[in-house]
Amino acid sequence: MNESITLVEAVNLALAHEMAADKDVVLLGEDIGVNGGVFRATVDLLERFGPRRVMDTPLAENLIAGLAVGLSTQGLRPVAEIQFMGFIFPVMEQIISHAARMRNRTRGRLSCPLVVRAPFGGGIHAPEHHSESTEALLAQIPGLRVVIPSSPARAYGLLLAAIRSPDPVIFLEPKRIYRAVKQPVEDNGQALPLDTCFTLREGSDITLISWGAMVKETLEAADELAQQGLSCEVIDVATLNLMDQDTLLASVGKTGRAVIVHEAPGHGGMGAEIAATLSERGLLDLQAPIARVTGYDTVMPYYRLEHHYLPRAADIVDAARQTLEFA
Amino acid sequence: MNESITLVEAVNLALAHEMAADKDVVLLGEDIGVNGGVFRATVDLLERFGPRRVMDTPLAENLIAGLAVGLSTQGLRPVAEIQFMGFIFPVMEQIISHAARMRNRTRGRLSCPLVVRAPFGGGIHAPEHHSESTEALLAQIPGLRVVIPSSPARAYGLLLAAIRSPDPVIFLEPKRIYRAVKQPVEDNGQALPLDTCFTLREGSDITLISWGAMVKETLEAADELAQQGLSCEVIDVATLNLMDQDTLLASVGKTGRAVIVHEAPGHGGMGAEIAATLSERGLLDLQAPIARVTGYDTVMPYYRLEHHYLPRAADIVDAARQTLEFA
Amino acid sequence: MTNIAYQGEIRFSRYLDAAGQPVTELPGWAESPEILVEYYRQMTLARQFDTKAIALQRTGQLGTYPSLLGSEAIDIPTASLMHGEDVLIPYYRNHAMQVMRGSDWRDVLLYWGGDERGSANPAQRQDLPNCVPIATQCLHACGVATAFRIRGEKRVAVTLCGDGATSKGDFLEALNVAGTWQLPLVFIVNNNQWAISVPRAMQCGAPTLAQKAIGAGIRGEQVDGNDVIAVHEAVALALERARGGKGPSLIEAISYRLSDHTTADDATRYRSGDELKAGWEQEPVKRLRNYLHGRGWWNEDLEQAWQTEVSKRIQQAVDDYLATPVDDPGAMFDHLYAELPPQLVAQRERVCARAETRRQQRQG
Amino acid sequence: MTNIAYQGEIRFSRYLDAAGQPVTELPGWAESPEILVEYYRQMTLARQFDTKAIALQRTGQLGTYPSLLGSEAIDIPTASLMHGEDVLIPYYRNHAMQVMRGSDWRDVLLYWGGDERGSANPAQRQDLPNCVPIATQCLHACGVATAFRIRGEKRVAVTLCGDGATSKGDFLEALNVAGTWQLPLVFIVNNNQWAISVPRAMQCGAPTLAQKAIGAGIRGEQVDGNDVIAVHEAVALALERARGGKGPSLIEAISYRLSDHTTADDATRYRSGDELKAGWEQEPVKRLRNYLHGRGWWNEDLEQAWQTEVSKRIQQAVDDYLATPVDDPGAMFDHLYAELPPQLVAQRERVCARAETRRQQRQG
Ligand SMILES: Cc1ncc(C[n+]2csc(CCOP(=O)(O)OP(=O)(O)O)c2C)c(N)n1
Ligand SMILES: Cc1ncc(C[n+]2csc(CCOP(=O)(O)OP(=O)(O)O)c2C)c(N)n1
Ligand SMILES: [Mg+2]
Ligand SMILES: [Mg+2]
Repeated sequence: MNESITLVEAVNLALAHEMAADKDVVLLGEDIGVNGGVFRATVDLLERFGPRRVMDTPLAENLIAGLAVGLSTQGLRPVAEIQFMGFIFPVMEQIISHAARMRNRTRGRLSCPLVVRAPFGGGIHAPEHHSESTEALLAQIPGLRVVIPSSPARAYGLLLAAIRSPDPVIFLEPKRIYRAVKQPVEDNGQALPLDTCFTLREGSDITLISWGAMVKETLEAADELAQQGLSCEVIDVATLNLMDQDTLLASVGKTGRAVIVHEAPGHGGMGAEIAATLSERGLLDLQAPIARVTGYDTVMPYYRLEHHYLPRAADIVDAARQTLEFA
Repeated sequence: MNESITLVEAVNLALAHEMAADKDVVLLGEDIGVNGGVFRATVDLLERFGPRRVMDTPLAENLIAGLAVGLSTQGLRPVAEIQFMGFIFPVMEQIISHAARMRNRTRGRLSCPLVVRAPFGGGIHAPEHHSESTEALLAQIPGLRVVIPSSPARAYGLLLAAIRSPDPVIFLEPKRIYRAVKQPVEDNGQALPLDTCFTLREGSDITLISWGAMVKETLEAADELAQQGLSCEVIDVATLNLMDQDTLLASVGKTGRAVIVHEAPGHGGMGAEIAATLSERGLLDLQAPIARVTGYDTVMPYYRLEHHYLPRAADIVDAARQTLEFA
Repeated sequence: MTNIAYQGEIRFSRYLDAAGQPVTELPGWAESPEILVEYYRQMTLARQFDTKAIALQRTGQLGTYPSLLGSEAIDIPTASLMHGEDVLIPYYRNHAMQVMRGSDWRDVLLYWGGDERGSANPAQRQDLPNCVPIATQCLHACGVATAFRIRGEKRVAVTLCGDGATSKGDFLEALNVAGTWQLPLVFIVNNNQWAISVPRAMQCGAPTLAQKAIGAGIRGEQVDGNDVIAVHEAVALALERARGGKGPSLIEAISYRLSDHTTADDATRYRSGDELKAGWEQEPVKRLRNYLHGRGWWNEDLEQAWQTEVSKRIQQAVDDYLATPVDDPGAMFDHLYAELPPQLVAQRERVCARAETRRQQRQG
Repeated sequence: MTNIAYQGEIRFSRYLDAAGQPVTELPGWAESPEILVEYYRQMTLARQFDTKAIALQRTGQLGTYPSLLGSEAIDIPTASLMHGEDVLIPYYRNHAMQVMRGSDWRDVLLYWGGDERGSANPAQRQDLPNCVPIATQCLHACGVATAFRIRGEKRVAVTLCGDGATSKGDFLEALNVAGTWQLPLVFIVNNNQWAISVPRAMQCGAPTLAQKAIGAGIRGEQVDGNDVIAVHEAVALALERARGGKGPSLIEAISYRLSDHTTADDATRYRSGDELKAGWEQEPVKRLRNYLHGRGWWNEDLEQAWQTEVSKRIQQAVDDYLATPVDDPGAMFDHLYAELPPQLVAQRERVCARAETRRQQRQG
């Protein structure tokens, strides 16, 4: 029988599975060893796989990324944890200038099959810098894949795929739903495809597009709209780079209307890319402007105001209704 | 009489002007002192203003950014040079987590009126990492302004505005046109407005939107299209964050068609934000999908292939024609 | 042919042992009560605040909070020795220092209670606010000190960080530029032996952290960070040198993190009870109290009276904090730029309108 | 009470003076010709290549090129002493090392000629390619060395960087982790006194760069980087220690950048002719030649024959380079990912089609 587990437990399960299956998989990060990670994503792995494969590093994210680059050029499969996405900026030089380029730079002689995991997003009453969503910074970088699960099963399958990917992957974990729901997940080593959207619900009136923790509110909005007699297609984009445009286009081709939902600021967010692409390639199908329901174009506020910052199901319902009412 | 000067000379002129006018303006960076900058943007300034105000730092971009943050909290107006945009990644933590947040974090008690200057873009046969255009990484950050001049006069006026701005500004200099044209620039200390697009040419058939070095090809394309009897409105966005959406919307409201041109990869580039906004707010005006003519979604190739990477006037003409032919 | 191109050492100093007994001749100022009694008051005040803050967090009235327990003997003399016009560039554990320099305990609670106004107190002047991204503040400190140098001011920048922070490039780049430019700057490393769950030995293979100063060409020294006299001596000298144009210093203060990393942490997962017990045996407050008692400068009556006073002050701060209404949601836009840009006006209106709608829905 | 918590020193060593005269007893291997003559051959080969590359750049046949002039005595013994299965993590000035380890001079020209295929030579095995972002390679080296440790392999990672690079956090973080984890790793700093226009003194206030090792708890030493014997001794020891599980070393090799920073630079803007002249007096090739001549291991005839051979080899590389057709524009997509993602197929077609159209337009 498959146990019901949370998203963060699914992350742990996938890491454990792949470490057992492939001795080249190694973990590195801050507090991932004895402590099992500040969110417990790596719990027990040090005990099971030993300190050579589960490495607490000195405190430096740039170091973690640089080590991962070096390790991966030698055929290892490092999975690095950045403790919070708010501390991911120091990895950017290594990831953008090296991990994403090593294969191209050497015309395939070397490559960087590494994974950088980081919890992201708000809503857990965390201190400053612990609630950011800056996926667009990475999802625009050629040579990278950026993958975001929105359920325990997808966390398990996508993380396996990320670790097995011959190319570097940024794997962002929506921490607001780390423990929000449990789901049976079979530890069968089955990876899910990268580069594919997941259609979570089929519908005909409007397409709701989201990823990460906001999938929760998006599904709630779809429920609410269903009660109002409106049929929503709900798509979890899951892989933001390289994105599965075909599924999105096909859906909007069917519904003619779309709302994109994400937690990051709207300006320059990945919603812009999706909206631009859908408008570019599917303009004739569109019966209304594509709406974006996003975080505001402001710094993530401290936690007393964060519930005002985060989009809610009601905001998505409003946007969908306006889109549907567009003449 | 106003001397005709190049864009990089205009940068130098603005720096010299503002250093003379405001003793709080200080410069820091690598090779900006005796050497006058690898592109000569700071030439003679060490001699004129002395080593306390023109500081060659130890070689570390993160240091440069952190120094600028600290200096600016104390009321100085640091203008930092990052030698090439390909080396800007180490500044991201300081700029995103501190410069862009200090005012908000302290509710106005402290602020970071700093400027980070960096030459950007390809086309000068430079080595690896010397030709990137990653303005979208910064233009999506709340609390920052990202400003890009496309002529000597705008370089002078916008840089003055950037230095005088009470908020942090990233000032990106299109190095391909550093010396491409000369223009008379009066050293009158007149700043240009930030947050405003510049309409370089009025037209009625289609709006061509660009910034930086690509404005050159965009104007050439407009010439070419004019010869074909088509009237192009050409807009230099100039400030990518915060963007002047109203001018863009008004233009597209008039022409009904738009092509956005930039050198950075299309996926997740600022063209996406502009296209999404124009489609969102101006869908009814649009008579054709908004086209994007951009760099490819690949790593900037080394110089033997870079001319294949960079968009050309002919590509813009093609895109404009397709847009115009859209039924 | 072999020359010696560099030779140097790092010294460790201590005046009081764990029992509060002098182990060497004390500096003159420590032979009279004024300063040390005041230190004792501030240290116990800080510690009482800490207990209260943790209680607030446990009862859902405060967010994640990093305890200052075990760092009292570092923070108090440092804040006390700084001049008003100096600038403090703290890390996230220096609550008491911020208060001593102008902020209020209420502000500390506001900050950790998720309200930006906790860093807005104008009495803090140009001191920097809490810094969460590890070690980034060390570079700000260099910028601040450079500002003093540019303006020819005799002010000093003082920055603090933890042992973990010394591994991050920012810290090391900061030491380096401070040495190159001979900045008026004091770096204090609160080496409390742990960076969350990572022990000191896993941060660095060198026997001391102070010796990181050597590579930067600056003075480094180690002190017993549980000994307020040793810290005072080191900080006073470092400030004097910096102010006198003699350059920066790095002080490694050896302490012990007596608390969990923050209230979100459970240190029993990764460190032994024995180690913690040993840590308590070294702790700074009791050590100083023993010394004061021995000299007859402090006693139970004074303690009682002081504790009453402390409780009152802290309760006042807590009351002020709890009475502070949540900020207007529009506030998230009001200080993003010097002026609200027209592009953001509609968003500001939207966040306020949505909040208002929800308020009405809740009430209706 | 004051203890000494750390004490240490940095030594500088040299065997041959500027005139090639021994200043101390030489190591045994330097008393016979085999190794030193081979070093001389490689050093002069590298220098000839350098002259040629600059000529190509001046005539528009090569892009910006960083000269290796003045670093021959560092690069050659290091590459020579490394084992085949060791891994080199070079910086952008180590052309000769890359060639000695499997690459070809043609590849060097291709790289600086703007063609990614210059880093694709399979004979380079797992050596890393040129690294342009300063000091970032030092962290790769730590990752490479960690891979050896994880796999229990007796291999060593060797990385190089300049004096300027020692200011960047990456270098310092790398030293720190190497010390903490006792990695099988050798860091070599080519201290050529300049980082473009910034002199050594403006990078760091410490008398040596080698002492940055002290803060990381690793061995550091300084050698005369114009003296091939001193470099050999230091590198051999460091490799042996690393291979034997005795941990990492930092070697600061004092050299002088005899060229402009790159062909895009004009060093006369910022440094004096006198200084350059003094640099030439220390230069490594003449020093070694004098020593070899003195021992009777080298002479004009051998020199002539060797120069002829060198010219031939280099001309061959240049011919190969110039004969290499520009890559297909579609190549910019072919190694971005392991497989061309469907999302990029259309873009790949577009870049090829546009190129083809332009080709036809040019011809038609
Ligand atoms: C750049 C960055 N990475 C990670 C974190 C998460 N984090 C917060 S405190 C901490 C440990 C800091 O340890 P140390 O420097 O010793 O200071 P201490 O908390 O022990 O006083 C970590 C890893 C952070 N705040 N910033
Ligand atoms: C991160 C980064 N910043 C800036 C540059 C531009 N740059 C190239 S070489 C150089 C100076 C390097 O000096 P040094 O480390 O002493 O090495 P050298 O070239 O003297 O051998 C600079 C600033 C770069 N390549 N990377
Ligand atoms: Mg600590
Ligand atoms: Mg150098």
